[in-house]
Amino acid sequence: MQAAIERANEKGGELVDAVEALLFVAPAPVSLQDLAEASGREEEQVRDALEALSDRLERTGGIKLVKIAGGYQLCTKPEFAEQVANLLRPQKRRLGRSALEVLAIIAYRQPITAQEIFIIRGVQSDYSLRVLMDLGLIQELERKQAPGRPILYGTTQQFLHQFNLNDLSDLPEVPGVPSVD
Amino acid sequence: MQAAIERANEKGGELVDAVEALLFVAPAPVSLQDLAEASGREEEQVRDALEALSDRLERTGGIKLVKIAGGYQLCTKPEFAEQVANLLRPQKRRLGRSALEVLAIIAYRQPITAQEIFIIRGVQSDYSLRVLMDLGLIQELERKQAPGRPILYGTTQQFLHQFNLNDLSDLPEVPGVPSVD
Amino acid sequence: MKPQVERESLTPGGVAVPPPLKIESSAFTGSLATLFHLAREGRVDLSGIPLSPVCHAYLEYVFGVAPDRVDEAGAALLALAYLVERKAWSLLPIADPPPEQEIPELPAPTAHEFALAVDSLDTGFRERAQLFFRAGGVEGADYEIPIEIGHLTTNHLARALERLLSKAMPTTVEPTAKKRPSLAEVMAKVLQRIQSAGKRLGFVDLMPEEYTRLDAVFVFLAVLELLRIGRIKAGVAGEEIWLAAKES
Repeated sequence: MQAAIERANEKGGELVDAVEALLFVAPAPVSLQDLAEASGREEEQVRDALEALSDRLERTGGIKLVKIAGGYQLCTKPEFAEQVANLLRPQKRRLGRSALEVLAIIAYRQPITAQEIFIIRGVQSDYSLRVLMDLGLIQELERKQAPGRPILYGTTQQFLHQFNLNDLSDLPEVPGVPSVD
Repeated sequence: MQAAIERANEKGGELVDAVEALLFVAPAPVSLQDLAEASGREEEQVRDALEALSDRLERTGGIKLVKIAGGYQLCTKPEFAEQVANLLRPQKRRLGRSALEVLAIIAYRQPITAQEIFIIRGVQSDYSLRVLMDLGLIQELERKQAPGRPILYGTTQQFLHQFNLNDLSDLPEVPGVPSVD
Repeated sequence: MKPQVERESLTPGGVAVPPPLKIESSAFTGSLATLFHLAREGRVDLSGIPLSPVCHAYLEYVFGVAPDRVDEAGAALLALAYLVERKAWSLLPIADPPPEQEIPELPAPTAHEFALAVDSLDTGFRERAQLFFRAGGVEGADYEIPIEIGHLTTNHLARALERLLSKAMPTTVEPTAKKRPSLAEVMAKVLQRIQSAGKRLGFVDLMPEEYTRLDAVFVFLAVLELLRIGRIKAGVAGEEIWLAAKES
């Protein structure tokens, strides 16, 4: 076995590795023909390299080679499915620092306009507002009776739910920030 | 190094393989903490596994492990760049000299305002700033507590990734330019 | 010495660049832009270049310029101001000039000192261009993650379907006008049934008194899909599979 690997390494280990690199970056199954073209070798050589690669991956590592949808593709070995799922499963989306800041300002000062948030933070908060809207944590309440009739924002039921609050009076008191009633 | 590999092998080469599978599916650099959480092991064990994995990948195959932009990620080995480029046909987007200059100044002097960049360069950098923003290489950090409350610029994770850096302390020291802390 | 102005002074990005003002003097002949770039890159020694001809050229230009070219004139003024400032700096006494250097090192402020930083970034960028990362989908959307269905196995599911089918009536010939329900409709119906029940239901509880094999298959598929998208949960009690709504 060892001898076979060494022979493969001598003769075309480089092609095996190149094929691995090619399959690694490809977003979809790659055909034998495309692999041959990209590596500048004959399809026959690539087929041998694929076989050697498949053998090597089968023996060690967390990745394997599959022939799928008319091409070749790398994928994780099934025994790591659970751990992969742990990593990929849409985790409770953590809010970024600035989105949290905007959310806090809205929670304590609602109803509030984007302009007023800007005055408090000193930076535009459009992106954070959009993220918070998408997550259903804030909502447009109404329009302020002021020039331009700007939108007033407030928190949602979902916000209370997500942050484990019964109602807005549950918000912890913050020195210097008047609570909402 | 050898010790770490042996330790990893004893306790479970399985973890090494699991870590490889995790890194394989991740669309971006993964932190040690996330790897530990997903695999259900201690960070110390994962660190050993990463070392063993890096060593194994270095020895064989077309893929290697890099520490980049604050996390670990798999990528193809540089010697296969040409073949990979054949397959992907990436559009090479090079930055112009003046955009690079602005980027260098921001990288070394961040947080910095457009006005301060102007003083250093002696020319307006608005266009370069816009290009760098569009490419996601720099970001607005906050506003400076100074007249006019000008925007302070800094580099992004994307910058680290694109320029092959793990963090800002990886920037080479340049005589006369104080490094960022 | 006449300033000659050619008109073509916007970069593709819409940024005004200094107009190509021609400067002719004993120490330097060329455009303002050239002098500016050479100075910025530390390739000329400004201390040896008199700036008054440059200023004259600028003034002549600015008095001749049309009012709509104010950006361009501004860019020229910036370039000139930079030269003046740099010249002022270069005239300052330098404490201990390093003997081996021919060109005196230019004191700050200058972009010149960032040249090495730029080069190192460039190198990093080129090295990075040799590395390729996986073209990951958005947040792992490309990956099939196993569905969480507790202790259910495919065997359990298969047996449940078998039992369901065994009780099904033979398929009746439906009038062609009758629309076959879509899977989405069946899913909605099944979900509503499970949610309103408020307790665990078996497969059979989801079916009407009489149903065809096709109905059974549809309901079975709907249940699988609801499990997949995480709207309901399932478990095993003895031989039977129970289904319940998942609190969202």
